[in-house]
Amino acid sequence: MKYAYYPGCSLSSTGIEYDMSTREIAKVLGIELWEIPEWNCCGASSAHLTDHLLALALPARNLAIAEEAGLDVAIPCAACYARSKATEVAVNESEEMKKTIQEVIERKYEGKSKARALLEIIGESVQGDHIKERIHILLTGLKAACYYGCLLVRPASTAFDDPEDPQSMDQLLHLFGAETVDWSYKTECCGASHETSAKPEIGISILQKIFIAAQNAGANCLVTACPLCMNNLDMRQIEVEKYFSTKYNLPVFYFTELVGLALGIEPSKLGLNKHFVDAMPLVQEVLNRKGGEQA
Amino acid sequence: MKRVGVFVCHCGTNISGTVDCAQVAEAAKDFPNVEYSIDYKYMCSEPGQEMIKKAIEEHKLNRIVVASCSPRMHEPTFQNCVERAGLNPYYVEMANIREHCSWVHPNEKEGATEKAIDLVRMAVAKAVRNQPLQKTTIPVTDRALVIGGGIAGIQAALDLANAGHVVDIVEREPSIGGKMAQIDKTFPTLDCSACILTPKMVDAAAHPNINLLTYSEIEKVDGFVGNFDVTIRQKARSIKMDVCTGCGICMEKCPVKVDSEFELGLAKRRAIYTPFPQAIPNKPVIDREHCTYFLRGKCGICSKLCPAGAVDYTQQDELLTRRYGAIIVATGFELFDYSVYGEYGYGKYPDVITGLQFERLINASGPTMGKLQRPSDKKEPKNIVIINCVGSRDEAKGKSYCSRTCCMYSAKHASLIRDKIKDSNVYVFYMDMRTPGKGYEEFYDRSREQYGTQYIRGRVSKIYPLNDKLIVRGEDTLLSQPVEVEADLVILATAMVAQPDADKLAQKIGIGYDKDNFYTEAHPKLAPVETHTQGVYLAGACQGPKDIPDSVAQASAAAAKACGLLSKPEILTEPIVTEVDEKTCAGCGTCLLICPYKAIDLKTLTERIAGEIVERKVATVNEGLCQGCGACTVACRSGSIYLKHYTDEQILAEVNALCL
Amino acid sequence: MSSVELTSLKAKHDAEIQKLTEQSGVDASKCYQCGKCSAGCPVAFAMDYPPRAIIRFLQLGLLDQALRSKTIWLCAGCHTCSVRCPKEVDIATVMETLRILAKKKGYIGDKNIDLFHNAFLKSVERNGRVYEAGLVLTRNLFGRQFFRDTGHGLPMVQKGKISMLPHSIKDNGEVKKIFENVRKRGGNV
Amino acid sequence: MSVNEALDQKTPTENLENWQPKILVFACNWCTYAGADLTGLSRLQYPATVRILRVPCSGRVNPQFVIKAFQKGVDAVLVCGCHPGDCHYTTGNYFTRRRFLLMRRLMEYIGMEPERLQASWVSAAEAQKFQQLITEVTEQIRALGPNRKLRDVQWEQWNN
Repeated sequence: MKYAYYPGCSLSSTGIEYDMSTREIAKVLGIELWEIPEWNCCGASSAHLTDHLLALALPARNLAIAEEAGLDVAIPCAACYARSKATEVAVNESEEMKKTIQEVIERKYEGKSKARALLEIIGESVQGDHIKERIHILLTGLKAACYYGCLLVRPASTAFDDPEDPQSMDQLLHLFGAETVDWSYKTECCGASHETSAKPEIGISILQKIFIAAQNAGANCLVTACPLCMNNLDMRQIEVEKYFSTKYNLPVFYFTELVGLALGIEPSKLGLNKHFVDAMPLVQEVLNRKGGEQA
Repeated sequence: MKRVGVFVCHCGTNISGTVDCAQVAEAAKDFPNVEYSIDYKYMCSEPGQEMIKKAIEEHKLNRIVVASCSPRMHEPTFQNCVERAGLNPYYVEMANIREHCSWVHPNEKEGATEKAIDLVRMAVAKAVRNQPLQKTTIPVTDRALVIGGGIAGIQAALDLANAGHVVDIVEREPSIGGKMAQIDKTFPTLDCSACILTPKMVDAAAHPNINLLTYSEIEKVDGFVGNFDVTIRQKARSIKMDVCTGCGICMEKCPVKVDSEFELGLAKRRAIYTPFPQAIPNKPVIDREHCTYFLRGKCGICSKLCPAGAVDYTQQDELLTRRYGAIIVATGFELFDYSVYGEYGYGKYPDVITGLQFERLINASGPTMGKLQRPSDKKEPKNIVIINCVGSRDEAKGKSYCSRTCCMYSAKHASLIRDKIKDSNVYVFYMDMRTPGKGYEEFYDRSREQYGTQYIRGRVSKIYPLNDKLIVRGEDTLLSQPVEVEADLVILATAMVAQPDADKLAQKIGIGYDKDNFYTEAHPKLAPVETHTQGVYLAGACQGPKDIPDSVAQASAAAAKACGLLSKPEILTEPIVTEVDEKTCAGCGTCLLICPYKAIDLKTLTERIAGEIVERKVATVNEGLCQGCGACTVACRSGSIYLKHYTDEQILAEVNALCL
Repeated sequence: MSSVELTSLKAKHDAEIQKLTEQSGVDASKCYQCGKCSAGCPVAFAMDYPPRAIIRFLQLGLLDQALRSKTIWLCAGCHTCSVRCPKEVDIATVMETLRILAKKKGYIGDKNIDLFHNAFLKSVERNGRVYEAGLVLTRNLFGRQFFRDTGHGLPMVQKGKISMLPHSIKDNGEVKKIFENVRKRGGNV
Repeated sequence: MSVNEALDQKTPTENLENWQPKILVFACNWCTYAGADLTGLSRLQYPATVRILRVPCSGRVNPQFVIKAFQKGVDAVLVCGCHPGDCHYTTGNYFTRRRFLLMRRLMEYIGMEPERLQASWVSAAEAQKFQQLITEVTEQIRALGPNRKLRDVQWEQWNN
């Protein structure tokens, strides 16, 4: 399968390990990623709060380039995905909007190239028996709380998974031998939009609830599909711990990192050493089990 | 010779204020066949009707046109009037110059008068072509069918039986009783539900005029008012009903345990079972889907143990066809499946239960013997949340309507909980409290004042487990603040919905249903228990959400309507039906496919043509079934089927008259 | 507490609210004020009015109150409210539309949030992409929160997560053009 | 004399200014006829251009009636009945809907403005809808002018 690849701004900086791991596992899984040349920022999460048209036009340019190449777009970042999807839907719903957008971006975009979440694409690519041969390490011992975040499966009308209790990431991880916990914060917002902007005090109490819920559910790590969530859960975890004088010690992974680990890719190539909450002890634990439980 | 009389009504000033009635009457004099024309202040009044009768005699009129209000208002009045003057009532034709003219064109006097003249001309043209029609009679079978053995069905059957009519109750479960049998107490009196229901069940079973057909379903309904031929499937019970004594040994010894439908999954039953101890008939049935004997051909314990030898594994479903004069549909409701709500845990949290499950939990004969304990760990709950409108008033995931009963039963649940557990706290999340019933508001007051129930106005957004609690998040909209309750048990007041197969039964009987599959009444105000199919009546929640008092009242109303039908040996039928011109009918059968009432059939004619005897098929109309819609007349390629009183000739005459 | 005179309000704001309804495609009159939105809102605790109340303002014609609220600036856009609304009112989109309108009218409910988004879009217009280090710096300077996040800054650089140079696309003419075209159409960017 | 001249004779141009369309409404007894009654009871006003003809069901309307009406010089025909799914006779209006589409095609085929034949669903409760419907259709037909296509006068001309 070939996709146009839209990494988005975060994946070249704060979310670099998401980018690294995505490219690595794509190679192994036989997914060809063609990075959209000269892609631009999709505007998330500022444009849609400033001007409706700008918010639709910015992602449209990227989609237009992909459409020219005849490809659907694979988007790892949940926020970029949500904004791009909104554009795709708007163009398909209204001829008038399609015309306006084409005039604004001065390119042709007919709404044929679809914005697709990386999680969905990876989930599809591992269906079938062939995947069994590719698994090097079973992720036994991982008890993951899958955190989908708010933007990946909303709005409900266009979502690829259930907005209240999504399962795609859980199923993906089960396939690679990890356990996932049943918890009710899968799609609760982490407040990332406030974290990155200017309201840290709002974020802290939201984050606290998520950490407690994951702990109570018996998880030993969090898994996410969004660089904003990652930043928030990983970078700010220590801050939240300090604020409430407690310890959560919950490493946070991108789902792509765990898939990469299971596929036998070296942890440093996946960027697993770049986390704020040290993920390596848990990774090491999994790797040490390798001897007994190699797939 | 057609002699038409035209009578133009002023309706006080209702018509004459806009339409120049004298001018209309004058213009009518020039219409073909009009012999007499006059205007008058109130045609429907006694002197007005006298005037018509007199004119008929004096001018030998044989067609009457009344230009006045809507025929939906006074057509029967004028039909009776001419009938008294010795004319066929179908010789009357009306021109609606009030609702369709003077009232809608008050500022266009000229236009309105011109229009009134047109309308009278059309009516005259049609009246001239009106044929005398006779109402015919059809016999009525004095036997009623009640479908559904819940409280509505039982009540309707008892009323009919007491009036001297034979009634069959068809109930698909092994016992009659319905949902009311599962309920613990009833609002607003807190009567024990079983204490008031079971005597009625016994009465129904013992009544000489009532036959119970339990574990049976409707297979097919043919026929028409007074003469419905209904095929009933009596499912194989695997028990010889006439031999079984109901001792219950079989049920004690059966090794199979499955979730009890009656206890809503809160307890187990055996594969041979009665749904509940007071079941009527109190004789078991074998659930063949789960019985080891039927699954693997082994076991047979019940058969070995039965002292009466009543177990019969070889029984087959039996089909029974009977003729009924009237049908009362009382199939009740189901509960909304709340597992569509991800925010309420998709039905995965054991301590989130429905209101009906709560009824079983608090019931002295229920799975916990009336001890209120939560399903997960059998602990006594201290903080209980009740959520109203789950599935009701929710266009997104549920039903748009209000289920009418939940506000009240939630208030009842709150009171019952506090009765049982004195130190408990009950929170009810509601959106609007709806208590329009006798004693209902007072009952709600008591639940707050006497039982200390905390009412919070707001819809719950999410329930999630935290340790062994359930966190319930809502907004107190009166406080404008989000609130959380750490609950031990959550009770959902789930919506009342139509039976899952309500539409299929409706299609079998030939009655209408709405977007939510509730059966539609003939008129929401004036014919609330009738259906559009004559002789079929509605009782209880199959027509829409209802509480017990309303269901019982409607059941008695339906029974009264059915009595009215059954107490006469025959009934008159509307003569506006279709008729086939057998000379030209080609017997193609297109009309059979079009007719929504299955009123048309093919019959074989034997004719002598050029000395030879030939057989050919022609369509024939069953006048008892035909409702006079006329759909077939348009579909007929040779124009061989026509609707009386609305023939092509009559309608075309009106069209022609309009354009003169 | 002064009372609100409803009749004149309605006349005054009817047209504007009608326009708002058209822009957002959301009919506030469908709302029956159950509060499910506010109960599920992750930031409701920080808001001056719960989201439900914002919809109520629109129903009554209290447009100014809605536009001057902090709520519309604090909305995180997570769409939990919209997904759960029993009347299918897309509350999140209403918030978005109100915020765009408020900005146009110069009602800035939260200066820091506004500064951040302005700086963000400026960065996009200049570089075609977002330059995160620059963004943090600008925000802190303008927001007078000079030392925020400095604790994270160094490890970020060490881990190769923030580069000190702006990322940009080679020829940013196209993106600049998009901004210009939006402005030509009356966009407030 | 050409057909158009003949028509002009019958409807002289000076009269066209005061010309009012004549619209025939086939109304089913259960929904639309009752809806029109309710329009009157509610005293909602609409132009006096329509004549309502009562039929038991919109499914009773034979395309022949429509053609006849146009031949006789009616300017527009409206077929009205219960909303789909609400037919008093369960399925009658479904047939109407299908027949109407065919008739509309026929109108287009013979070059008649399709606006002259309309179908609408008006329930017994929709007085306002009925009022709006009649007002709108009247406006449309006023703009189109008199029906000249199928009128008998044409046939008369050819027959001569």
